[in-house]
Amino acid sequence: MNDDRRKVLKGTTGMAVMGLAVSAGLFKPGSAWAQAWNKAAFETKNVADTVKAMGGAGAAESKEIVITSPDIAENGAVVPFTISSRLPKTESIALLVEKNPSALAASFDIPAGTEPGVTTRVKMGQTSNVTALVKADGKFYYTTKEVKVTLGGCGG
Amino acid sequence: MKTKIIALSALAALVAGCATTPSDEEIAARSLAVMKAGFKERGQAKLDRLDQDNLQRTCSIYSGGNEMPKEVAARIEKEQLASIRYPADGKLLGDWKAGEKIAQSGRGGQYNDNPKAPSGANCYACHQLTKQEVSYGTIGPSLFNFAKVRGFGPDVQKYAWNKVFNSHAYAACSSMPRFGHRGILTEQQIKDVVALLMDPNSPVNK
Amino acid sequence: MNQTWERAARAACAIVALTACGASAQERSAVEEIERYRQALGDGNPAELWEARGESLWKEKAGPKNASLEKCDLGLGPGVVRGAYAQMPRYFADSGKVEDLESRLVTCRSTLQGIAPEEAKKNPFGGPGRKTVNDALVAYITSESRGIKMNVQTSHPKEAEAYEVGRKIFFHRGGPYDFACATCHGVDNIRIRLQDLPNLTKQVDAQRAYTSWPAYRVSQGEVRTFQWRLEDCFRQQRFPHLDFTSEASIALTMFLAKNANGAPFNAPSIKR
Amino acid sequence: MTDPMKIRATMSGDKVEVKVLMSHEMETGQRKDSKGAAIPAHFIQQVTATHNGKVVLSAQWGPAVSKNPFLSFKFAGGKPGEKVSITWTDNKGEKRTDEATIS
Repeated sequence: MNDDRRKVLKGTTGMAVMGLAVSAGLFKPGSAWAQAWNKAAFETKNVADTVKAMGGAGAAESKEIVITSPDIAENGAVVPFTISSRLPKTESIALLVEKNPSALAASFDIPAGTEPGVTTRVKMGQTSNVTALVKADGKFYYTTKEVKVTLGGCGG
Repeated sequence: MKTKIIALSALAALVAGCATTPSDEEIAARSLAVMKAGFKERGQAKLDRLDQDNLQRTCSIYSGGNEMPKEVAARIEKEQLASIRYPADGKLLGDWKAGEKIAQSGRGGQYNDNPKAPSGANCYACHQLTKQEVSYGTIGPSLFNFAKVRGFGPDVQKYAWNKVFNSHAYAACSSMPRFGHRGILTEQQIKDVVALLMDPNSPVNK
Repeated sequence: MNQTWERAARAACAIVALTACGASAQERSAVEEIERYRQALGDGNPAELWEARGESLWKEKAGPKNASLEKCDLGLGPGVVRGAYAQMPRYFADSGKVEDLESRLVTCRSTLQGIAPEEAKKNPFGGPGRKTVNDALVAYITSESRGIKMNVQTSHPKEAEAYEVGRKIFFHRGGPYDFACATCHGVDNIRIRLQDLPNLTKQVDAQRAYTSWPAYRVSQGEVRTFQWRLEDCFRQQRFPHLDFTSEASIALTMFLAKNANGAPFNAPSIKR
Repeated sequence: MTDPMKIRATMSGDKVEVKVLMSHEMETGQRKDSKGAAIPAHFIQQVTATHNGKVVLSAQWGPAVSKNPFLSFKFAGGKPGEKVSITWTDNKGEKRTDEATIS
């Protein structure tokens, strides 16, 4: 499963796209705070496209990224995640939910001096793979896990 | 009318704060009056839902640590067994796939439910049925391998039908709704649920 | 910490993958994972947003009389909030009634602020885009009983009567499905789907359940009060609609609250 | 009218641990109301945390972030008594800033 994903992610190079994104002012290289909301990235449907929209050229799987979350969420409206990166020079951390209408849920820029780890909560429409995407030293890395979403209750 | 008088006298006694504690009947009458005043009709749920039939009344009395005498239980089971009706065509088994959908659905009977839409049986709320569904309750026993354990023959089919139709026929004051007796499920729906339990191809028996 | 997580995650994955393995193992892992989910939500409960808003509403002047609620007597004297909820419901001499927190707030908003009771009772529970005074005040006042032991009394005859009436309501089977509160909440160690059902007739369960309401419900994104909890239980019980702050709701609350006596109150909490 | 955030900033070793709760609907734009009409999207898009005028975290969010969002992170260089300030901006242009003292 991971091998396939890797192919998908690595198979598309996005240098041209990155150039476009930079010229459009969506992401300013070297700036810790991107001024404009990256609309294009929040409209992507899968990880590979998100990487492109964020100006990357594919991403490599990394064991240095850790997703801490329950494997089963009692309710998809609130699923807690902690994402931390041990990659040197971590610049940003993003959280993607593959089966959501838009894959990208949230993206965090990590300035120097801030620990490369964030905790937040996102909605999941259904059981899905969740990917943590990290930009470190100019390159993109990711790790993926599945989170199951259950339904409960009396009234069905 | 009589109830009302008892309720009022109980109330008067309580308000006066006199030493005699109200009897259980007085409290019961007072409670019913309080309930009737405290609930409002909404959607399909009318106030008559607070009124109890004999079974409900008896089961309420023998609860909360008040043990039911054996002869009362035997009488209830006999009465409830007698209430069970069977399909005119004599066939007790429908489509297990339709039964699985009914078993998953908890809709029906609530004031916010559409009274015209079919009700579910919500079997999974209380029972394990298949290996595929991990979100199941434990209010009732596991029904996994229901027929594989008990047999696929006509006697077990009839037992399954009776249980779904009126579970009190075998266990007085069971927690399970009387799906047939109270008209929660249609005859065809009961057939489908019975098929879910009885069909050799149903995931229940895998 | 991380190691524990990873180990548990690996174990759970292995079990879920092996569908052929025993039911009990599979079920345990699902329940354990749900427990982990709940723990992860414990830190950072959005109910705090309601508590903060409630505190402001308690102190702000409002209503035709342009008065705050700071003189409201919740049973421990005018204006005393700390610990008040742990002793409610209780009998109030000024209204001559047993009142729970939510009905008492209607009384105070009416007597102190001049808001008509019918108005104060209207739409008590929040929804998408609609925040209510009741939800916020309840979140604030209950939070001020956090850590205080439940101590509900039935020394006044009306309190004793409310308890007994509440008990009857709890065991009253009715409606098309023959359900009583006791059907789901009178038995040990059962669950509906994956939700554990407390046996509210048993002290330890009643304590754990009662002291965890109100709660922020993540499924609804709202703080839900105890009146809401009862109303929604009766809906699922296929009963008619329980009237907000009705005598029936207060009597049932009295029964459940007193059964929780002795346990430290610990809410608003966070639930699925 | 927006409600204040709940911000907690506490020393955790030599770092400052920041925990934030925000009051926001985080409406996805995908839901329908009881009459079947689409409820328009309404969600926080950007969050910035600053300490002594320096950005210590900035975030871009989509509508998938849960209602009444929670966020937690740690940064170095803060001392008790100093202030941490958080600002959010949503897709309707609403903006809110609150601050907390490090303890």
